[in-house]
Amino acid sequence: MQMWVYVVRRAALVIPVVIGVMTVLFVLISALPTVERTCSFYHPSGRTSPCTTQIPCSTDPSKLCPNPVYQSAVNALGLNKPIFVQWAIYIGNALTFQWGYVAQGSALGTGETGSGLPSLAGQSVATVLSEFLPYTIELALLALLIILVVSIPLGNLSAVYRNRPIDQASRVMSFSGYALPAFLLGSLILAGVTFALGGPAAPSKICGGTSTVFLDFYGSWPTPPCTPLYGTANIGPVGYPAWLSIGYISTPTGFPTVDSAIHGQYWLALDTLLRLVLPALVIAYTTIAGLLRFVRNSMLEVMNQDFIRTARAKGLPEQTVIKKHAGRNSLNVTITVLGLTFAGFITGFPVVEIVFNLWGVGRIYAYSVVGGVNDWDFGVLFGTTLLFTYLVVAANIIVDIMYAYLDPRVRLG
Amino acid sequence: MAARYAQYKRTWYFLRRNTLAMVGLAIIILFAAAFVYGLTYPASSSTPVQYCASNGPVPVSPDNPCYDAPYIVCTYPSGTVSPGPGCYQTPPDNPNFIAPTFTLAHGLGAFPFGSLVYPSADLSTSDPLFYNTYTMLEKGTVNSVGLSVLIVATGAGVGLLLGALSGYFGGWIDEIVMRITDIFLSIPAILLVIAVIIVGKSSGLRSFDETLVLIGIAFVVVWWPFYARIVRSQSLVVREQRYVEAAKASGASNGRIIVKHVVPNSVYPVFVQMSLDVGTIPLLLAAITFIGFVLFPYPLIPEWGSVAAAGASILTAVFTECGVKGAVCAVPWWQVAFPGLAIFFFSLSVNFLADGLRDALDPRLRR
Amino acid sequence: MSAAQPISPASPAVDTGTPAPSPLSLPIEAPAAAPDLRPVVLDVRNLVTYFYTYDGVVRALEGVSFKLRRGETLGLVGETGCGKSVTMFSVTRLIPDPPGRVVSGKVLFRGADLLWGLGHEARFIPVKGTNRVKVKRSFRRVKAAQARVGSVRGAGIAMIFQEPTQAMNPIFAIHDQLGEVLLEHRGEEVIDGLMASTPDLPAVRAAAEALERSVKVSDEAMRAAAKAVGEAAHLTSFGTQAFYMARQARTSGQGNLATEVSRAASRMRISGAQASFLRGERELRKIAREMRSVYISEMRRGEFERVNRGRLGARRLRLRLRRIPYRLPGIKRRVSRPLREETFWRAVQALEGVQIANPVQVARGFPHELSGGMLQRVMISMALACDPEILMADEPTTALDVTIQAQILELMNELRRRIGTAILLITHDLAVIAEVADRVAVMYAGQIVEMASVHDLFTRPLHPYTQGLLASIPRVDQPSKKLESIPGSVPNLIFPPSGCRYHPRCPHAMPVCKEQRPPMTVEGTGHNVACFLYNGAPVVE
Amino acid sequence: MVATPSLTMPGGDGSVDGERVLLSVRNLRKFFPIRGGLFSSHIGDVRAVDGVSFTIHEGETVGLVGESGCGKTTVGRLLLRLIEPTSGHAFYRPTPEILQRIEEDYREIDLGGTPAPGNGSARPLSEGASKALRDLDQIANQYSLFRKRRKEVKALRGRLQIVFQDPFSSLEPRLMVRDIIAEPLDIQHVGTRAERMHRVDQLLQDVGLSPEHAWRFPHEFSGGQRQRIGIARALALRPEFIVLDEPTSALDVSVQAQVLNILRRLQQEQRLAYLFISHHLSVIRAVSDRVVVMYLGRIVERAETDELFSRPLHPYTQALLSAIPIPDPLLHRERIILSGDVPSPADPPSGCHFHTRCPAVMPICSKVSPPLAEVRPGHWVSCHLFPPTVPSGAGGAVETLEAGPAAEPIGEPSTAASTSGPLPP
Repeated sequence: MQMWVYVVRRAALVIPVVIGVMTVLFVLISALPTVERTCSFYHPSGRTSPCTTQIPCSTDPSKLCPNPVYQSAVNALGLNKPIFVQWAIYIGNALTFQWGYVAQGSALGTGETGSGLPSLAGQSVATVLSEFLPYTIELALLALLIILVVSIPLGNLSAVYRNRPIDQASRVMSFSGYALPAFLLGSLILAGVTFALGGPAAPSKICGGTSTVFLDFYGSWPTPPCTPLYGTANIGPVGYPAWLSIGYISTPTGFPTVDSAIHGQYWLALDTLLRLVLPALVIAYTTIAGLLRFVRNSMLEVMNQDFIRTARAKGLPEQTVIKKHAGRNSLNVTITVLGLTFAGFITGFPVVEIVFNLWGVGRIYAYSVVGGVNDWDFGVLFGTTLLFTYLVVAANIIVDIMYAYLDPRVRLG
Repeated sequence: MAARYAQYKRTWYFLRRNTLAMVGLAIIILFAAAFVYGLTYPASSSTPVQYCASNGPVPVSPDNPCYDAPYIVCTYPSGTVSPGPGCYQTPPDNPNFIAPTFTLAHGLGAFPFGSLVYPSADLSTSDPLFYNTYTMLEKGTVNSVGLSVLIVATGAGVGLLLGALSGYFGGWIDEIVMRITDIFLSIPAILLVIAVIIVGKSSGLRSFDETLVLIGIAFVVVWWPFYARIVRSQSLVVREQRYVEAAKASGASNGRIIVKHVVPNSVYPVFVQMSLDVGTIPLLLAAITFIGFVLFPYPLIPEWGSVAAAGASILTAVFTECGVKGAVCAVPWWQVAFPGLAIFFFSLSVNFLADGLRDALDPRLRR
Repeated sequence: MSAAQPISPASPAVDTGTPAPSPLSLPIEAPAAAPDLRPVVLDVRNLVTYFYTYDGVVRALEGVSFKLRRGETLGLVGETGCGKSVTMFSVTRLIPDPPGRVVSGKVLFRGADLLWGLGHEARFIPVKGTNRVKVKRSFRRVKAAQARVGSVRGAGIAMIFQEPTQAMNPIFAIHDQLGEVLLEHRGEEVIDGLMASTPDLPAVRAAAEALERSVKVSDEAMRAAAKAVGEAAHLTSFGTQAFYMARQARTSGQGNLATEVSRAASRMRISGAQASFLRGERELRKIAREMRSVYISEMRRGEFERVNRGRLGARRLRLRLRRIPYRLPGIKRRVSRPLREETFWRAVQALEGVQIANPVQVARGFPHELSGGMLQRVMISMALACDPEILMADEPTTALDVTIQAQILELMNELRRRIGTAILLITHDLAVIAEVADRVAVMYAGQIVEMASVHDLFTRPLHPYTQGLLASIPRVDQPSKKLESIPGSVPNLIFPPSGCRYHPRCPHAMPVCKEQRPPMTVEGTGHNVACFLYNGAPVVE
Repeated sequence: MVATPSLTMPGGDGSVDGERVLLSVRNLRKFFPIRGGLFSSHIGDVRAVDGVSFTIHEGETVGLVGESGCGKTTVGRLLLRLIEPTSGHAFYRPTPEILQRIEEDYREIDLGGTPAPGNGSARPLSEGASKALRDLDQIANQYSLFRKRRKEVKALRGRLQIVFQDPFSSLEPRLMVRDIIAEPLDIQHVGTRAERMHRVDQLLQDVGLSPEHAWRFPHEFSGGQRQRIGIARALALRPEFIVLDEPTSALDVSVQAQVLNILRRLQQEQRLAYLFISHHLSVIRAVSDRVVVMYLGRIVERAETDELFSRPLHPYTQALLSAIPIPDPLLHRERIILSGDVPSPADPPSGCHFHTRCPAVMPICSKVSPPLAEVRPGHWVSCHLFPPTVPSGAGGAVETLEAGPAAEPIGEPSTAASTSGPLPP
């Protein structure tokens, strides 16, 4: 079977999965009370939310609601049509990124997130997420890099030097990674670094001034006095995170470091990148934990195979036997497992972004579920869930293709 | 039977040679003991209960001595006094309040100790509930461990059934089940759990017990696909075995083969996975609470995850406060430390044991 | 010996366990009557290998001794679990360790003892109350020993295995797996040949035209012409390449062959970077070779040459560091192209050697695309790539169909005639032995019970076990309705029978068989047997 | 290409004396679909078993021999309905007159040239043929194993049993021997538990093991003993027919003899019929009364054992015989070495499947697939070298010759042309 056939088929397999995911979400959504649905999934004007005034309508949706906004919402979502029509409508919306709008009542809507984030009420969920996605992607890429660089060599080593100190060390590492909650690890590292550099109150090492060491690691952006862009309010349209009240620059790519570099603010770029290192480490640590044992065990399995014996019998040096013959074979397993754990990997983002006070999709998600019943923002909530699912699916496709590339049995299968 | 016994002995032999597994086993036994003892505590109910000066329940009331015990007031060098989370002082008007000069004995709850405060996860609520460490740990053990075990058992049951069916029959059944697992596996766990719980809550299930049920349902929904996958791969192997064919040749029905051959052969890996997951669930609960989602209604019923998460968020708050204003204030680290350690050790021990089991049961991995 | 006794060379129990002083341990050799003058290439002296398992110590090999002379084929035959394969893997230190361990013995190859330093590698601690023995290995020493023995594998002692489909790495192409052997053991010569090649294009062009003309004539003509092309290019492998290009041209029937060939020749020029890369590669091979000779001299002189090892290691390290830039993916591919092509065509040549009809396709293919028979041919070509002194074949035809088996056996016979390496053929099939081997050693429960020339063994089998074995073979060439069989089954080697290990199944068992182990005695020229029924002179060195 | 050699043949071989026919396998086919391409559509078939016909009588041993991938194992599993056939019948205990009817029907069908099931019609159905078809169908409903309902099958399971090759994967490692052997009895609810246990002991003794072995686990036994346990399990329901699927291939020679002798003893005691599947011609010769040689899913030769081994006719059989190494260094024979590998059954060669490796290949071989015809009494060969000469009592053979081309459409319509024309693409 040619490669492209394989790729196309693998991609085709995604369709049912994606549809299925949407269906699951649809089932959940349609279990919501009517008003919650209308608040966040349909927004006629794009500015004001129908919910705040129309709560009474929710008490019994069947009764014709006087409010035209509410009524039009019901029509637009097809709430008065048979269920499968509603389903079709939802699928359509989900595929076309019409994921609803930030509700006014929610924390995001009122801007009571305590993070300087202005009220996003009425903004389209997709837009908000798209603005924050690049931050998360940067973090993810860094974390993935760390994961691959650490887990594969370490796993192989601990298989080769089985039950010797290095194996034990990696074992302890992986278990502690399993057992340490990400938020705990994060706060500990944060606290540790802070105190190592002179405690929370000590002045910043990077830019001095009133900023503190703690703030050098806390948050996506340096605090105002350090920002070379400070005061340059006349640059470009809104795009550079406006809620950091430090002026405006254009963001061609949306990726903070890249943009800063583009604007020639290399120091800012570096600073932004440095702020990603600790969180990336935290995420990587927890993911590596899951990966390490698999790598080791698969390596052990491969080392028992006949062809390893053959390689030795051919008189190849042990290094070649391990690196080439065993390593390449166990790499397949590693990649597959990485694909499987990707969902878990992504799940780590909300927590870490909260701990380190980073901008990103995860943090927005956290804000959408914060607080009590009336603070929830269903649009953002389900929108983020969709987004993350898309990411996972995409990752799995990539993994499978890589696998096929690495293993001729699959490629030519 | 002697031979069967010998098999167990063999497994036990390999397990015993694995130091980490033994350590894990020991800790687990401790937790089990704590669990059993914790059951003797009054069942958690929706009526506000607090554990403050004593280990026994005391009704909440404004005139209760340690009602306003929390850590709300902050002193700054300037001498100005302003409220802010994470800093504390001894309120002069409260004789019962013991300043948290912390000793190990306190931490272990060796005697009543009112001021180690574990606030409600919901920081917005003005009147948090207080536990001393000891109580928190006891009730935490009951709730966390009990919940995890229940969830995992259910999930494993569902997965075992579906996995065996799909693996054994293959064909379209397999296709369907596997696609469904794909779907559920590609939705990140925490997000799905929260979605389910939120839907449940917004349709009115908000009491403590209802929440527990909701959590259970949510996690089972998330968890069964893993088991289905495992069991399926196992039963794919078993299905090809000659002895299954022999059973067919003498007229065994599919049901019989599944019950007698497929399921028993899938039990070990499932068991290993279960023990891993039991350790994972408190972590997820913690994460959920940490990002600010109010899992349990007020009053907070101690569950390691939520307590630790609440503590951690206070920790961060303290850092920002002190960091920015350069205030002199101690860090209420114990609010994270104890529940965190509980989670850590529980999960760690469980993992040790599970890994030891895997090695002992899988001849390839034996040392 | 009582099974409860802990088995370890350290403990006194060994003296009963490993038969150091017992007559059996004396090496076997044909008596002076008809001395076999061919030099001995492999001399195995009372090899003892145990497996330290949960259930106890499996005494897999108990004092196995034999000699292998140049150019002869020694058949090692016996039932499953008699230790044929264990013998082979013990000799080359390839038994899985843990649980297996060569406990004692000597394996002399090129005057070097492959098992040197065995005593220091591990300590044996019997577990009280069980018949388990705990083995504490010295990781460093085991690694060193592996490296030493590794230096004779492949080039000195080559091996082919039972399951060709599992013995090949599934994710690398055939030419890759075959080429790496060539590079490992013949690297310098390959690279020299490559760097010496300076194609003078006019000559190549002329030869290529000749080749184009020959395409219509015949295969032989094509070969000759292609050879000429190779000479013109000063690179034999280029001749092979040209030949297959010509074949391609003939089948497709189009394309102007001459220009293609000369274009290929012009592409052969080696750029400066490539040249320096090749020099570095060559240096690495050279160091590897010297390292091997150091190992061998270690085993010969019986002492650890720390100095030389260190010197070579340092050199290699420096070289590796200098060559880091070449490791970068993009660069590496470009720089190593000539070497890769060279090895590919060398691999093709090697495949031609084992009569594979379409070597180019096979070389490009992956293991799972080839049939078992084809893979076994590839394995053989891999084993013989750098003509080893000894070829060990572990059940080379068991996994194959009858007709394919016939092909492989034919091939092995043919190669044997051509190359004349000594072959140790391990099989459970006496018929195969009868077809291929010169001498036979019959093994039972980890010991050699009879050793004779093929003719003697089949005409005059002495040991009851051999007799039973021969009687129980169903013959396709004569109708036999009632089959003979040996009662009982192979003993459990954790608790091997006392005395002669065959006595529980032996029809002629005598009381003495229970008590003591029969010594190896000489019964006629080169015919030795270990059985109390015969009282010839004990075998002497 | 052409799937079907002539369907016509006397039940089993004319030479069989009054033994009752136990199983008459007719034109058995099993195609495994190959899926591939973008939408994993059905792009071809692995013709594992392609029109195989033979007969098994009570208390006899039929040897089924061939190289790996020739479909011999598939035949065995088909007969036990472990997998369902694509087409064909296996008539169970047909009475002589029924057998007669079957004969005539098939002859009619041959002449009428109906399409074999699953293939497009090449010619309009002749009157007689259609009638015969109907009659055959009716008989099949009553006698064919493959038409049995589930209930009947379960009842029948006891009568037909199987012993597998691999003595290690054929016994459930978790169960004790007594449970393994008693399993068929449990399934069929035979007797009380005590009776079953008693039966187990008795079975163990039958296969030369002792009752205390019942309390052990499989991993405590050697290969030979495991194989005996397998046999005991097969015997548990008192079968009359056992498929022996390479029962000794995994065993040592010294033990193999033990197992074979046990099998023979049991056959004499219990009047069992065996289908002995193996790739060891020598073993086949030792045990079987009649031998069927298969190559790529088709029967190439079929005869009495001694006849076959003393006078092998088909080039493949000859090559097979000469390829077997003989444990006798003195004996030096001229051996036929076949070139190349067995072609994949996914796309078998056109015409005679063997022509790619055949030393005596003729032009016709690659075009027409030779019919299986009786060239000597009871000696059936499918090869163009041997035009059937013997006008045997059952005149099937002669008609076969004529019916050869006529029978082409049965296989595939396309090759009807190919018989006279060029190679089909």
